[in-house]
Amino acid sequence: MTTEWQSLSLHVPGPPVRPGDRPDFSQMQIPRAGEVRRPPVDVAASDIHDLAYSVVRVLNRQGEAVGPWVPALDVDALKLGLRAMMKTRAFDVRMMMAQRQGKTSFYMQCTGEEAIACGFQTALGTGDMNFPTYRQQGLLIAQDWPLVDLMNQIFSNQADRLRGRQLPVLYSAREAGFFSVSGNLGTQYVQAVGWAMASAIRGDTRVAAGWIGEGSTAESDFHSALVFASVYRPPVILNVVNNQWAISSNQAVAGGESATFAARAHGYGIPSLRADGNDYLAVRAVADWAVERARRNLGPTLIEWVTYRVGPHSSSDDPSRYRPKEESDAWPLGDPIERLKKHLIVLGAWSEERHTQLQAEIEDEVLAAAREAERHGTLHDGPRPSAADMFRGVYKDMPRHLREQRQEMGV
Amino acid sequence: MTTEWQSLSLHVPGPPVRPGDRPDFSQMQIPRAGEVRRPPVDVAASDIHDLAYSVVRVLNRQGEAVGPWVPALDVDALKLGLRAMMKTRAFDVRMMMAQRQGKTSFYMQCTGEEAIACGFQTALGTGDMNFPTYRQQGLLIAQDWPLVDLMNQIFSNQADRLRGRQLPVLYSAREAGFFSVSGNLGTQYVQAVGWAMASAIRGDTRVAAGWIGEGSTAESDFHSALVFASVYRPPVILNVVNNQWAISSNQAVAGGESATFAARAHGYGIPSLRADGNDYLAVRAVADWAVERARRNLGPTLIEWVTYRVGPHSSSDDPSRYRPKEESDAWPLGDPIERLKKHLIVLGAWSEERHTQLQAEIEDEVLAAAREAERHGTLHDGPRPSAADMFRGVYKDMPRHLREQRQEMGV
Amino acid sequence: MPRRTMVEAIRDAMDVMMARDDRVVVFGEDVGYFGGVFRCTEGLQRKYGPTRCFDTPISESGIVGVAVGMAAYGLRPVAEIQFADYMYPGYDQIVSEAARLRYRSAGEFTAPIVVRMPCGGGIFGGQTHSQSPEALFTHVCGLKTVIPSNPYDAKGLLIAAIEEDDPVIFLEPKRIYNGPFDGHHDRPVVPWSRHPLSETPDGYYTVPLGQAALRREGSAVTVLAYGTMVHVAEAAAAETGVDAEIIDLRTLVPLDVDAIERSVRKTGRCVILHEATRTSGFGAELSAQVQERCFYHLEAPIARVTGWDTPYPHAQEWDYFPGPDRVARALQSVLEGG
Amino acid sequence: MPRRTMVEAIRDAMDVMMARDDRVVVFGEDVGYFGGVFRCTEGLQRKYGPTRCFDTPISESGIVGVAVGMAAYGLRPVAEIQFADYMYPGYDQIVSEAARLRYRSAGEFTAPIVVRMPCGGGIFGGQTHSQSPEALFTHVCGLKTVIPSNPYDAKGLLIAAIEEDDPVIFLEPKRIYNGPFDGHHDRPVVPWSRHPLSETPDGYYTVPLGQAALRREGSAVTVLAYGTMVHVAEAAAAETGVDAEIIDLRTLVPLDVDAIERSVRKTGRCVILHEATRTSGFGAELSAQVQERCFYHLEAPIARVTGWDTPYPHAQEWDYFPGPDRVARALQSVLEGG
Ligand SMILES: Cc1ncc(C[n+]2csc(CCOP(=O)(O)OP(=O)(O)O)c2C)c(N)n1
Ligand SMILES: Cc1ncc(C[n+]2csc(CCOP(=O)(O)OP(=O)(O)O)c2C)c(N)n1
Ligand SMILES: [Mg+2]
Ligand SMILES: [Mg+2]
Repeated sequence: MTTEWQSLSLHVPGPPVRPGDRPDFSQMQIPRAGEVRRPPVDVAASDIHDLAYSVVRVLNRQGEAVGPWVPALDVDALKLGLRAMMKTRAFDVRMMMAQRQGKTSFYMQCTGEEAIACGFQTALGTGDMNFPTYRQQGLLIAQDWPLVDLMNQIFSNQADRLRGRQLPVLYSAREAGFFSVSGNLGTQYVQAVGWAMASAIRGDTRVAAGWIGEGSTAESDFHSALVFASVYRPPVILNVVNNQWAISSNQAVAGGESATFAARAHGYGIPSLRADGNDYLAVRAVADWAVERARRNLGPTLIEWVTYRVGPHSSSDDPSRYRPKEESDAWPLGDPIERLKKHLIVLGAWSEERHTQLQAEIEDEVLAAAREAERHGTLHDGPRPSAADMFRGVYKDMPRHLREQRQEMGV
Repeated sequence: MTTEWQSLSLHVPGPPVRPGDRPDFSQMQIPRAGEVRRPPVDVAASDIHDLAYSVVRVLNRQGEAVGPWVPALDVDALKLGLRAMMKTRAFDVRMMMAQRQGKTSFYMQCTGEEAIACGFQTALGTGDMNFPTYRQQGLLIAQDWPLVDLMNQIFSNQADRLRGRQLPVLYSAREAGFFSVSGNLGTQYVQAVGWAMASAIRGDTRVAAGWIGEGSTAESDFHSALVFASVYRPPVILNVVNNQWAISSNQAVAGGESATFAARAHGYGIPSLRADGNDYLAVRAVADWAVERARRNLGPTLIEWVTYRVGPHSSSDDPSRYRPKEESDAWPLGDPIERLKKHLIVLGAWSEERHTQLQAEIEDEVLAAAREAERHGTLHDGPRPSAADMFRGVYKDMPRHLREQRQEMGV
Repeated sequence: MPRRTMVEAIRDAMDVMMARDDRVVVFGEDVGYFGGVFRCTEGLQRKYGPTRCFDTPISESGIVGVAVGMAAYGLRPVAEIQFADYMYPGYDQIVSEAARLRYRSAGEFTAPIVVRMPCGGGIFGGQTHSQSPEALFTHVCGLKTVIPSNPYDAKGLLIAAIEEDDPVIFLEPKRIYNGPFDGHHDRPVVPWSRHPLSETPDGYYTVPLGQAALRREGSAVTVLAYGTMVHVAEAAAAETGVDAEIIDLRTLVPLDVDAIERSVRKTGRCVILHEATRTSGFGAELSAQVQERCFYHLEAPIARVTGWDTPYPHAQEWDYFPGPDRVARALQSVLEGG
Repeated sequence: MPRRTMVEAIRDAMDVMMARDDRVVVFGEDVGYFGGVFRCTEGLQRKYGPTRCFDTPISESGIVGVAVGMAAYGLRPVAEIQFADYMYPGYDQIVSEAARLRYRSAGEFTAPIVVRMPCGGGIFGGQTHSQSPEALFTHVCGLKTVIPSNPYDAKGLLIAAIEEDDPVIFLEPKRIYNGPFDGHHDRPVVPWSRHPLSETPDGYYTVPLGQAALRREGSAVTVLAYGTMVHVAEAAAAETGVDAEIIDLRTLVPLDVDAIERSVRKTGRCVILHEATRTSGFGAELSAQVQERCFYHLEAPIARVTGWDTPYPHAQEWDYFPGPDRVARALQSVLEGG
């Protein structure tokens, strides 16, 4: 009976273009800034399904903040945001350079995505906990976490708070509400849900935020997280950073061709939104909305941040092998720093001169931090964590077999 | 800043009622038979989101087949369906008894759910492959697969085609398009997708069907399956049997409180439907629709079958510990056998007398099969697979260490 | 002293700890209202409420994943995996996350979780209700792996595990949940109440992790065993009359190498027992360590009596299970060696 | 004869098999257009089209899961896990499904898949790009586990693995992808082209699974090694002048016990090497088997030189790695024993 049918064939998705082709974002549907409605925080998930197929945007092309999502931020707050993003970018530039100079083995930038982490962090309070990926350094920098501390970790030097044990950029900073980053994709998304469940069990007021890349939503733990969030409704914000690429794989390979990542939440009855991740004001507004939901015991929210990974995946990667070099310039949502800068200028609170000056200040600050960090050593140079450190912290107390091994090693 | 907020609390879902309470299905929204539209098979997933929150039904209370989903089945086909369901039920009764008599260690019935597997199987063709759970014996019985063969496996006797190696009811029957059932929940859902991908890669015309319980949709592999199905659009039908219970856990514990299981497909861009699993005609019609989609290279379909697990989870379970005894009778979608019987009577093609007679015939057939199977032995009695069988089939050719172990054992 | 079955002892350990420490939460599939398919959590939800003891979705990765998050928050989660055979979807969270969190964060975050799981065969559970995956945990640094053989230990070890600041895998040999089992499946079932180690004090006490117990003194051969196999070893020794010294390891990592070394130096011979498949089973590690530490005292090859390198079969359960006859044969042949 | 790096040899094996057998399909994360993060599949998509070689979503459980389904259909999937450290989400599909399918269906269905994964350290990859999880596979019956140490073997073994009717775990020591490595990280990198075993014939040939290779004849001590550690062993033997016999196991399961037995009976001494953490590592199984099979020939305790029981650290990579100095010390001490 099956012979009457035509041969089947496999659909293998990919990006619309490859190196040598002209960048193509024609498939992206981007509403104008201010166009998307702002529902009340206690809205039913099913009443905002459309928002998973749209993009919340605040800053328009003219640099004005428009529509219902404009956050109540004064000029000082905006300047802090600009500063945080610029610092993040300068930090990335310096650390990529350090990697090329052999001061560390590995580095990962977040260039083009700065608004998301920098903006989101300002919506959180003391005691809240992020479960970040390797591309959320902005969460720390927006809090003015000491750059030297991050650099020490990147250089795996003697002052590295992680004692040289962990890959560069996989930071841990408990005081900053920054959970130890795992090298395994997706695993922490469900841990964020568990942390939030614990907060609810204890009658606390603190909330958690999970972070994942669009590529990693394919991992099992994305589903585990959504299932548990759906069932127990804990105070958690589930962030999906859709920067279009997962190493060489376009978001289509993660399912982005068939639906948005925000829409994944629908089947779990979790309210979700899609937002312009290159728009600092939209980030803050949407983050505020989701954090308020969590805080008011209204349960989880999933946010897809639409953005673009401007740099290589990591210092080991060369994106010109798999995407057009010009793709980044063609990205329709622009650059988050440029957009906020323009807004501040439109507000009359900023100028090209002050921007240039701030840029120089920040570069100095970053350079000074790098110099200080280097004094504690770099990966192959200068003081470094001891071999004995390697044996510590596997368990709270070192068990006999590790003591024996340490002796065997003679340290 | 967090002190201004009230204490959070954890939402812990459960069933609306427990033993001693009155059964309550008031939350269930059930449209009338015939009410739900039948879209064309090439409909866009996004155009049938509403169907994931409804229930496709054909047989009304009067036993009439109504609406756009009435399948083109003649009276003989309906009688075969009735027969298959009755045989499945009689088989279950006999095997539960055999378990109580110690002829096997374990048994699992599908009582109340017969229409789903029995109806679905008739929509498939030769060479198609089911990846069933332990509760899809109807797929085999609807094909007139020899009952003795199933019983031999249940009794782990000498004629057991699985050589005593596998737990009872975890059948394997390649010729019947019935993939070896795993004891691990969910794992085979993604294998069904892989099988279907292979069929598409090879330009074949065969399709696959995955099966999973609503409780098991929480497992990782449910997500893996949907991701791969979304990305490569292979010819696969993804069945979710929502029988309201997963051992003692109500479907709410799997997320059923927040959305339907059919809605899970939305975030993956996979068309999905919800259908009355106790309505043989609805099952066949919806299965036909999904199989045609697959066959026409239109990709995957997810179907949630709404039904009720009438019996205990397995022979090891006692549902009176966690749900009201009367809940089964209160189930609003009725009994699939009774409903099809009534329809045939309404059509003038059946009668109480012929039903009673058929019931008796079937019981005789099942009893005869059981007698024959018992001649090949039962778990603790009579001939059984040899100890040497235990060492075979771990690998295609027995490696040296297994040969040595077999010798060590002296077999 | 009150007598308890393993199930009762395990339940009591959780009860005691839930009462003492409100950070202790208990969850897993069917663990809440129903009390678990083996009844180990029966009554805990009623007593402590549904936010302290609850059902979870059927997602082992989720169960362990949320446990890690809760532990990082400051709770003491005790998660149940319904059967050890179903731990694999949660294995990544155990290995990559729970086991490494303290190390990779240099102690900023820790994962003091207990993951309980019934293990082992003997109940005609076939290949997916009978596994003993302990070696998959002992290879993972950062985990402690515990497996009790009797109610007294079960309660004391579980309390100690819940108090541990590192993640603990707590394996419960299901065949001895309701009575000791020496492998003579054809003999009448014996209840725990007749076994001295069913005496378990009420309230709080611990059996420290990392300490083996001497179950039988002897001078001819050392038997290393754990879980159900301790009882099989005792039966084999009694039936053969071999003067065996039986060590119940109780904790596999960290291992009580002193106890092992002391005994093997005395007896000069060693038989290692487990139910798990042989190749790369924990018996391999025991054998390697015994010969590394006691080489010059060994008079005969160390023998391993284990499950075969096949999945746990259904009909051939008793052909697979390393019962007292196989142990007896090994004792005898190790005595003849040298 | 053409010379190839490991990467080239592995790629060539897939190329040869894709050309010979159109049931062979190759997939994994970044494997399609890009050709894999280590370039092992470069050019295959261009040559065989996107339905024969393609990118997958980042889902190791999905990758192995669909591979099992495809194999059951009749294809010969070769799946890449980007790093062995990331195999854990796919472990359930490997252990519970691929490894047991033939057994539980009594041969009705089989899972002839190859799961390739880069393993081992030496590239400053830290704890999640350096692991050697071979023991987690060798404990699982139904799997074959292979790990080549040079281009000639890599190509021949991979072709044999693709032709195998049982699932094969194919571990690729990433540190030797582009050149042999003897552990002297402070010396200049050597290219494969200078190593005799980089000579790999074009086209089809196999190195049968289950056969070890003698890398160096000797009479004083047997060294059992695989992967990168074969090169470390050679360096240690050369530098100490110890008359070591070095056996490259190549396949861990099924193990070539004949080769091991023959050598240890001759030398009476044995040193076992691996990069993985020690406790319950594959070295434990080797040690157990050597003492079971060669007890009366052993003149000194068997020694294990392995990674420490810690996660693979970043800064302390060379403190962790069992380099030639540690191997040399073990050789010396085993020679002094007895
Ligand atoms: C479990 C696991 N599988 C694979 C990898 C290798 N890997 C590291 S980053 C990456 C891509 C992730 O892409 P995405 O989630 O989109 O995040 P992005 O890098 O774009 O921020 C991959 C495949 C990993 N780290 N962990
Ligand atoms: C991975 C895994 N976890 C747990 C189990 C134990 N278990 C067997 S059946 C079952 C309930 C499944 O419920 P559901 O998916 O709704 O299917 P149903 O039994 O209702 O048909 C559980 C938890 C298992 N077999 N496999
Ligand atoms: Mg990305
Ligand atoms: Mg169910």
